[in-house]
Amino acid sequence: MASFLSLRDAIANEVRDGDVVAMEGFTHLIPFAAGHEIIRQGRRDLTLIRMTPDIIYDQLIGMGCARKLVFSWGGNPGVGSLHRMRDAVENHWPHRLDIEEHSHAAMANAYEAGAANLPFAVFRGYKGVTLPEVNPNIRSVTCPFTGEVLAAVPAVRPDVAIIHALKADARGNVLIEGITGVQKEAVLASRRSVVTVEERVEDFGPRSANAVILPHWTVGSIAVVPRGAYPSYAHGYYKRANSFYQAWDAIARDRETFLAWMDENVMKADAGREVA
Amino acid sequence: MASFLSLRDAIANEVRDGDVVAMEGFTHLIPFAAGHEIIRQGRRDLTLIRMTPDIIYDQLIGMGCARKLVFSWGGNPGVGSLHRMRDAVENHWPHRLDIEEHSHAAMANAYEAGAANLPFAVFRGYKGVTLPEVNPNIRSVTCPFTGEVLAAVPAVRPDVAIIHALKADARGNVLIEGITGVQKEAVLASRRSVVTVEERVEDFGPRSANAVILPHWTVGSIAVVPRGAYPSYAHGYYKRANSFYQAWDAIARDRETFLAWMDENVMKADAGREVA
Amino acid sequence: MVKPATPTEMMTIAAARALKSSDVCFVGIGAPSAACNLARLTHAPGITLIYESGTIDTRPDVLPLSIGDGELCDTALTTVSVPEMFRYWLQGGRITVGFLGGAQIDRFANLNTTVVGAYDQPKVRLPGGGGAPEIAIHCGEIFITMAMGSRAFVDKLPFITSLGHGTGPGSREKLGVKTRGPTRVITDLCVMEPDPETRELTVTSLHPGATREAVEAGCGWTLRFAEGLSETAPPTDEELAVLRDLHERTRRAHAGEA
Amino acid sequence: MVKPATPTEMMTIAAARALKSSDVCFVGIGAPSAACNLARLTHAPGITLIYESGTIDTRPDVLPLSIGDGELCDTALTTVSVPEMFRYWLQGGRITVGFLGGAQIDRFANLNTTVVGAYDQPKVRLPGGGGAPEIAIHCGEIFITMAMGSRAFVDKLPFITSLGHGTGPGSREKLGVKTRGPTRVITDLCVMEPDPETRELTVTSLHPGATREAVEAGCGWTLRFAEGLSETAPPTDEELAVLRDLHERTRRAHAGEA
Repeated sequence: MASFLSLRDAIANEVRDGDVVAMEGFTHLIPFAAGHEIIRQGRRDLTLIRMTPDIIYDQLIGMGCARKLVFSWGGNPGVGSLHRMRDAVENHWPHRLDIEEHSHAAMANAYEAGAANLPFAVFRGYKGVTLPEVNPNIRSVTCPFTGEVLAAVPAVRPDVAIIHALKADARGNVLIEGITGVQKEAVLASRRSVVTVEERVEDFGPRSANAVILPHWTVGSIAVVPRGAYPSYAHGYYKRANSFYQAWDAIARDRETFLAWMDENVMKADAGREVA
Repeated sequence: MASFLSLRDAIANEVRDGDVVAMEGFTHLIPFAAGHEIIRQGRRDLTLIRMTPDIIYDQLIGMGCARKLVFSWGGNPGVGSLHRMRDAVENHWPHRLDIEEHSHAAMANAYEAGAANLPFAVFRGYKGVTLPEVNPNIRSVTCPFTGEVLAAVPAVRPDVAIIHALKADARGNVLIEGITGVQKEAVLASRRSVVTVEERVEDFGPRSANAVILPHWTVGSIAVVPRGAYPSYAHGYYKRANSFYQAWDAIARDRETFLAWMDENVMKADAGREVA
Repeated sequence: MVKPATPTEMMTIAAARALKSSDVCFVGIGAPSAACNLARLTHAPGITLIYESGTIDTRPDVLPLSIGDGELCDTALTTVSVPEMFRYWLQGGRITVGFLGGAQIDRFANLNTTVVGAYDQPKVRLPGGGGAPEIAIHCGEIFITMAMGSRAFVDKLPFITSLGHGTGPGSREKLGVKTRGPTRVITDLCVMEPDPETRELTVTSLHPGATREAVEAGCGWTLRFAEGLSETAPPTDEELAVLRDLHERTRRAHAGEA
Repeated sequence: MVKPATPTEMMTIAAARALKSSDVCFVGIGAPSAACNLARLTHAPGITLIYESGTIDTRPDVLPLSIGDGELCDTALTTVSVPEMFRYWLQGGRITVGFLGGAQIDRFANLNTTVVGAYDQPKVRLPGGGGAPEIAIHCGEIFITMAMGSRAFVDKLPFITSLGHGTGPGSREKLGVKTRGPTRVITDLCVMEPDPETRELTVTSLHPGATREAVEAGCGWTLRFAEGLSETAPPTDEELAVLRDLHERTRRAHAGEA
């Protein structure tokens, strides 16, 4: 059942040290404000799941929140490396980071299977590649009708999903539009959830009969955080700050500049007041 | 690649004797006009797939078009039996009808697997029931991670899917809204397709970013058939003729009244001109 | 004065009373649909109604004739595809109460809606399972509504379409099913609940005017009655008025369609 | 006069030329995105561009920086969820051309975008596979765009992220893969195609001004040249003008964002 809380309370209530956390948003609607609040609250030993780790996971990893990363593409889109993630994997800074690596298809299917309450996902994939040799969670099943062997991965079932959405209505129903990614699946696959939204409205009003909506009884804590996806974007609200993504390369390349930036722009910020 | 044709040509081009045909529409958007044209063209030996056979399959079966029926619920919704279907199963009139019976969950998953180009679908179901004893296409797979045994059914891969949709644009993209059922899956799972639409527009204009649309390159023949779903309905165009569904019970109960009604209302009608 | 309740109205009202405002219901056509909407229009305004056509949190003004009438979509929070409905919502374990009915039921609340006679040589071919086989195992609990009669309440089912309590204690558990299964059967004469120990359906409440004898006559097995057998509270004027209004609106709406 | 094409521009233009108006392309960020949009704005106006973020038939006015920029969604026919994109559209076999690139490629056009050095003790941790492992097997054919260099075109990959022609003839078939795999590798200096018999990448066309020696120097294995080696037609003024306009619009649009 959805309850409206401050971002600080929402994160404090739903996210605990050692949790398996999925923060989703496929380029669009990445929950930056919520991620920053997790950093401020000093959560530790998180298993972070995300198809495309992006800057927000670079920040969480660099600030020492993560014990393990489950992912399928870890880069700064269109720019280059995630330097904090690389530093953790290559040099164990600030500490060792375990990784479980998949393909996008595997993770998308694993979220879908989690939402569908299945223990595993089946798909055609991972043919002729090395990843199954280094990831014991890539297995196979045989079609009982054709004998074909298909790839199988465990369903993703996080402790908590964190997403940013466009609107919540008074009852706590949540609307997502545009590039919807795997956010609906992430929430439905998780035990608990935090949803930040651009705005709270009394009623969604006229909309597509098939609008992507999470009913209030599937959602945990909701926090109203305008610009909560920045420097990612919110369809119809503000654009992706592509220049910030480019600027991040220089900020994150060096440990000291990274820590200074985080201190100034995240640690000193209040929950809900996000930096530009 | 979509081409716009008359209903007569669309059915003549895409539907052949002996085909496996899926006509979908979950209460909403049932392709009645297309079904009537199949009857007029005298197609035979069809394997008819449909979750909820409804009146249109009662008519196809009663007119001798079907050799086999694959289904999960065969009734007149809210009214009672499909008398022509029952007469075929119970008394082999007008001839023997083979059946392959599933649950809704199985068929919905089987269409989804077909659209996803998988050979089979996995789901949790069919526990403690008799159907697996009489349907050899209900099998199982074992989760390679948890050891749990789950139900498996073959993917649905029809020769041709037939659906009714709201609009096609000039390029042949097809818009569906409201209760979308399994129509998108049916088309994507099939080798060929016939789509009847309420109207052809130059462009869909403003719409949800996530509107349910079949791109033109996934669609075969398109025929513009206003009221082509009647007595089913088209969201935003006309309502379901519930009273016709109720009247059908008396029409279909008896072989002679059925044949007379079909002769008068279907066989003598032109393609595209549907009866009220 | 208000015309007294018919047995069918009593069944619908008794079913409605069992629903809570916090419930998420998978609704079937007929008595379940009437019961769920009656609950929504009386004591359970927050109830979430889901029909298998994909409509989520729908608030129809009139009762649908089919599971996918336009009214359901027009008044829904949103409408999802049928594969999504069965994967994310039903199998996802998000439904608290599922409604089922059937042509036949046995003492363990297993249901048959498939066939009477041999499967390959049916005496009566029924519509089949539809959503029932998976509704029966994925919803938190199941309410069954059925009118009594000895051809419906039978000693042995020729075909099990959906699982109730199987062959008794432990049946569901052995199959790995974690939901509660049928917790009440609401008939036109009484309410039955599975005995906590034997899982056999036991009459716990007689509707006003219904006798033990009538109930026994409408059942093909030797029916047990609970020790603390009670009488169902008679319909209130409000319950009857709201239900009859709903049916009257429905009758008028459907008559106006052609 | 028009400034002559840079090697990167030549690579983009050569890739664009290989696309047809009837193609349905799975587009990656960078050179593939530029090539696909250049094709759309020149000889292939009907081309369907799909980005893995779910945007189908998108017509961006400026190039996206990421796979999911708002511009892609705003101009798309429709946008689907990411699970649907990978299930119905990619695995569904509905894509005719997929674009891939990578940090490293071998003579059979297998790609590495995962790691240099040991997987557990990486020298360089690369971004990983993303969509590539399944793009490589589900699209009708694969075009690869990569700038040449002996650290990129290597004799042996430390890690195979996505399948090309495996270890040569029959590799894909043995794995049950029915698509054609990489049919051309478009570099900044030349175009390579797999030899019809050996499946080994063979230079079929040199870009204007590129020499055999330069191409050989940019490759870590002994590179074969086709018998009928041709020269890539130089960029037309239109191709260059449209491409540069696109990049200029893109530069201005992204600079204006903060």
